[in-house]
Amino acid sequence: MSTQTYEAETFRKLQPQEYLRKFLLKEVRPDGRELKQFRQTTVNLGCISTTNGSSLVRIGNTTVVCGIKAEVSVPKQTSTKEGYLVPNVELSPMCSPKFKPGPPSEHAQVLSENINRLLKSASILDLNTLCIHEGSAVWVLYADIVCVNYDGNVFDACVIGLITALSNVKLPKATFAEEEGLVKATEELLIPLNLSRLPYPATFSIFDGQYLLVDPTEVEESVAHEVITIICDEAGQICTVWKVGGISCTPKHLEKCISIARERYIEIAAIVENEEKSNNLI
Amino acid sequence: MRYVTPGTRLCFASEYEAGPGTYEREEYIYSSVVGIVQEFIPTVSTNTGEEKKQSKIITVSKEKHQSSIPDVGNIITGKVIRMTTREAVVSIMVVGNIPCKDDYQGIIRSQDVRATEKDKVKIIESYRLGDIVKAEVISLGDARSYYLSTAKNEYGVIYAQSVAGAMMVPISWQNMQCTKTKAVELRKCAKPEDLFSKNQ
Amino acid sequence: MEFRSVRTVLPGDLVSVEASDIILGPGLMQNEESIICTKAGVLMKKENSWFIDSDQKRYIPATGENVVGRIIGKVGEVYRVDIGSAHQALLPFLAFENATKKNRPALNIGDLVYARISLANRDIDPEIQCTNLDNKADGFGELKKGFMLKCSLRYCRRLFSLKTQIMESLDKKLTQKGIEIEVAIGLNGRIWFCTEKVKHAIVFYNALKEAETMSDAELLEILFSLKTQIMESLDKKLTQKGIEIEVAIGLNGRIWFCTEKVKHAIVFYNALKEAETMSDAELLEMFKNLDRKF
Amino acid sequence: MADRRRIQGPEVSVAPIILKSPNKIQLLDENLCRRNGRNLEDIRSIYLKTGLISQANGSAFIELSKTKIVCGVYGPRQTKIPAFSGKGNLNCEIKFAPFSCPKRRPPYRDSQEKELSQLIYEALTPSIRLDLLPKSTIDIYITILENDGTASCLAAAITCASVAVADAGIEMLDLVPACSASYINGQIFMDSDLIEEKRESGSLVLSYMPSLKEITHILQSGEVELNLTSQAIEQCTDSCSKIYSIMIDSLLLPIQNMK
Amino acid sequence: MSLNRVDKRKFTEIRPISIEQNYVNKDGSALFKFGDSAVLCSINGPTEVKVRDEKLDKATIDVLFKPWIGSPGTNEKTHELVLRSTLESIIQANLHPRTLIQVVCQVLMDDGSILATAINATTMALINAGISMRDIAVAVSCVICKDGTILIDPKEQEIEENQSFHTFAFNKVSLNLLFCESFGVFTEKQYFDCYELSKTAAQEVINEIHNAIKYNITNGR
Repeated sequence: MSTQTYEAETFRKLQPQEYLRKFLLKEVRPDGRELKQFRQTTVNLGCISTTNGSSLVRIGNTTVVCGIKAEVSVPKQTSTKEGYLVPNVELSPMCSPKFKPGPPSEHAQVLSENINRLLKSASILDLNTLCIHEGSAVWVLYADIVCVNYDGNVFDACVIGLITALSNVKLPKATFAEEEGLVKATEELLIPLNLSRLPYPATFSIFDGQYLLVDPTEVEESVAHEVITIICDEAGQICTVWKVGGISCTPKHLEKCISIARERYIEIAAIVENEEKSNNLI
Repeated sequence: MRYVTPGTRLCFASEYEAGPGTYEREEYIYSSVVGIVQEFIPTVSTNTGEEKKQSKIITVSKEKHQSSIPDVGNIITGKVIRMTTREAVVSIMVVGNIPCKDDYQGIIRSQDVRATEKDKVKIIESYRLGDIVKAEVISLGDARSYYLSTAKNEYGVIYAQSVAGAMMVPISWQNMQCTKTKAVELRKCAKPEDLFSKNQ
Repeated sequence: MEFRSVRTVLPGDLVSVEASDIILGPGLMQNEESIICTKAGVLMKKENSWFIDSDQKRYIPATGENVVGRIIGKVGEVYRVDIGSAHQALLPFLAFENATKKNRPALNIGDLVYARISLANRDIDPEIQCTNLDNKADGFGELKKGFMLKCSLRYCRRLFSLKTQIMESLDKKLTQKGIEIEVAIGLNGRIWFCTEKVKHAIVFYNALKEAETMSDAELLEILFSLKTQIMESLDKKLTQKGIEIEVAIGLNGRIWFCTEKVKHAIVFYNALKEAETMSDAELLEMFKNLDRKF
Repeated sequence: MADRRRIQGPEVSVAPIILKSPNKIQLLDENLCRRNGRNLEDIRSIYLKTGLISQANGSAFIELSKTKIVCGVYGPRQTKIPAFSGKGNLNCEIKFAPFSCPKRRPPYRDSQEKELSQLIYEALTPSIRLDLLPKSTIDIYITILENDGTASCLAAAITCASVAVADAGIEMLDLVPACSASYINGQIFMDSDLIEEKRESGSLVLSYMPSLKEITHILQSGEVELNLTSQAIEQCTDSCSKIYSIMIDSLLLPIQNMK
Repeated sequence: MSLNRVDKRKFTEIRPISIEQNYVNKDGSALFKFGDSAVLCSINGPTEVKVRDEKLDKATIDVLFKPWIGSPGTNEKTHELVLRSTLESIIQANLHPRTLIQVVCQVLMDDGSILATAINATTMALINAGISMRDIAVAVSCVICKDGTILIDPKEQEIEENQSFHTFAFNKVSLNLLFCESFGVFTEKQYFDCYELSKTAAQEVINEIHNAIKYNITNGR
């Protein structure tokens, strides 16, 4: 590294906002992207063999792994056919110096909660399809999302990870043996889930009340607190709008975000489709 | 160029002296970092003109940069994060010119603010919260903090915001002026000359 | 010319001002060309001076203001003093009249002081001193005995501005009756007072509490005529009947009282208990009629 | 009590009973070849890469066929320990991803994780020059994404962490490769996977500094004859030397390619 | 407009608002009610802050959200984040560096639209505490029913059977969007319809707040 980059690094460390502002004045971002450019996104399906479905998602440096494991439990008395889908986001101290060991931070809790709300309100998976034997046994799908590298926009990575891992899930054929009260399952995993829609997200930050930054990195997130996330589905319908911090967001901004989110949907869908094709060939 | 990793045996200890990035164990010198092997003969200026025999020094230049940690004699850059009438607490952000990944804590005691009239120093007339200061590490300090000093011309505040929120420029060694309101505020300024002037 | 109220405002409201050389007081902020209210309250105006008359309970120190504080610790050469602000204030040992390294007042934890804020800066803990600008005591210093009462900042400011009037009439009316009262008004929402007899203190305390919601004129009225009379009458009525009662009110939620006869104590106890749920006005009324119960 | 800081699932859930095909898996075929074609003394092929975690000071990723481990090193940074120390402090924490094992692991820290953390700490401490880092802490965080054999996982985690420490530019005496062996029916299976591990009567994990020829840590468990142990130690040190060259490559190749 | 909501309200009508100040003995407090949904908010501060949470250029804002029944979980944590980030953009936190402004929201009764109720309660409590603010925040919720009807300020009963649920918070001065939380399945047009209707309803909330302040000033405190 030359001394030049040291100086830039020092400047960034001491004056993070000024640093970002200097780049944005030239319509470019610290990592060389344009304002409305997403980072390179890759999806890797079925990478963890101890799961029923898994996916590794990278957006630039940000990396998450989502693994889904199926277990068996008793349904609720109020809804005897419904299974469970339990999302959980882990932000370990390994993925960023921001996180400390111990119970989930507020950040991790909010990520889990928003993912749970998305799953429920957009009814992505009909929980009745997880029934093994009405009133006695249903599938529980634990969707654990582990963040490996936190470089901003982890929510997008988590949602893409979860949706693609869900579509990667294969359940065994299971039968409920009534006399023993046990569930027996075949060794082969055959049955895919039937997902009602495949929503994908796009996240934006607004900096200085004027610059709309698509897919913010950690450096950008730390100084641009106004955040907008839009999640759309394949039919162009919206599943989530989430916007916090700041007062500079106008309906015009929102319209622009929605249209970018739709373009992004097509982009992600293509990436996932490619991966699914190559995955099926193996 | 010879690239090495920690534990690579470099040479006999009798041939060279172990420099930075290496260590001596039994009769050998080993590398202790990932980097490139370098050797040099130190030049020593002798007043008498006598030839002094110097052994060659072997070093390994670091290719992976360790997050810097402050040491006595280092010049650091940091932000004033807390003040009392007796001392200013500084979050050390950059050591030399390498940023720390995680900040270290240092304090400037009132007697270390400047070299003259030490008993008349008022912390509040030397620094303000949020000021960026350049200072020297004078000791490893106590359990919590390194002890820092700005008692040299080139040390002190290098970047500050005025009460009005605008940038300030130094006009003497103890005054800075707001670029917006032209109001003068008291600071122990560093002799101007550094990276910020280039970046502005 | 006095300040006159313009209208009720909310945070974020814009104030349109034509003049260019304006003076902005508390609750107003200039943002480029416009003036923004940052508090809810009544917008007040006098010529080119504007401010918002609002209320709050949390004290924000300002240089030169008088405060009542409580010593909560000693660190090095300073006392740490709780003045109700976000940060504890520092009171140097030498910030008293005629204090030297050898001869300085010895204050203990829990003692009250009346002091002046000598340094208030957002970067550093506030500093206070017990002298005026000429290094004279001028009423500042330790507050011995007495009571401290907490109230809203706005009320303290009002009392403080009426200080001279209050003191004058207090002096006039009370000294005639042989009652002495010392008062220190802190702008930090704390009032300290001390009287010779505890019962006078109670009446004064109640009067102060009740007066909080009144206008200035009413306030003066209640403080000096009505209440002293009540106190007097209470005194008169009870002593006529040969009943003596001593009361001490602790701000820690405990009240102590002593009467000669046990049955009087019971009556007083019941009266106090009953009064707990009453409004201030009712409370005073009850005390007025206390004698009848005996 | 249910953890209110996570999304609530059902109170209890169990893995279904898997109906297995009746024929027992053979660990060795007639040529003494193991299930995946390697010999008894062979270790699985290793994929090792540095610099995966951009937020960390140093990081590494290791893959031994199915086993996948990531390690991030933070520091040296200001220690949180309130006493003055002239020597650096090392902190290791290992975590299994909830989906990393055949049975789901709840995301809380369990006793096995604590034990493994301590073992890694013991294996790495002799190799790091902590005396150069007063008042500082080095934090090593390891996540196991997929676990295919616990002893081999521990060995891989040590190897991975050692490379990550070197990647962080921290001064060390030597890199520490580690290797495991299982004793099954009086034979030594090097670097055994999960299915082999289930049949073992004991195991050995060895951490070694090849350049200094010093062992930093050795963990022997189960019942085994003495001569078999010394043979296992020998085989493990040999394997460690092989792993050592992979570690060196993973550190140097990215630099050499850059130039 | 037909009157077929459970409580005979119009579709775009908010429930009656009730505001009480100085409800508990803190630096500031307020009780805000949307019909039966009631949130009590109390403010403490600016007060001393733990060194760990200290911010050198502004006050630290800490929000606690306590649910009606049970102990707080991830849902409440999310509400806390929403409240905090909303407050951070309107409170003049830079006036009180190195201090803590603590906000505690206690749900006294939950009959739907509870987050909106909490945001409004917090606004009132901050005003009551005399915390300097650039602006104030007001919030309104709405649902889109299966048949596409938009119901403003829904009761719990109305939230259960819906296509999507939205909460909007606006600032008073420009009625710009401070916060939005929309979950479900809806179209872009439906979203902006909700946006506009909520904005209109937010104006009514502002009027109520204004009246409450006026009443308080004229009738003593």
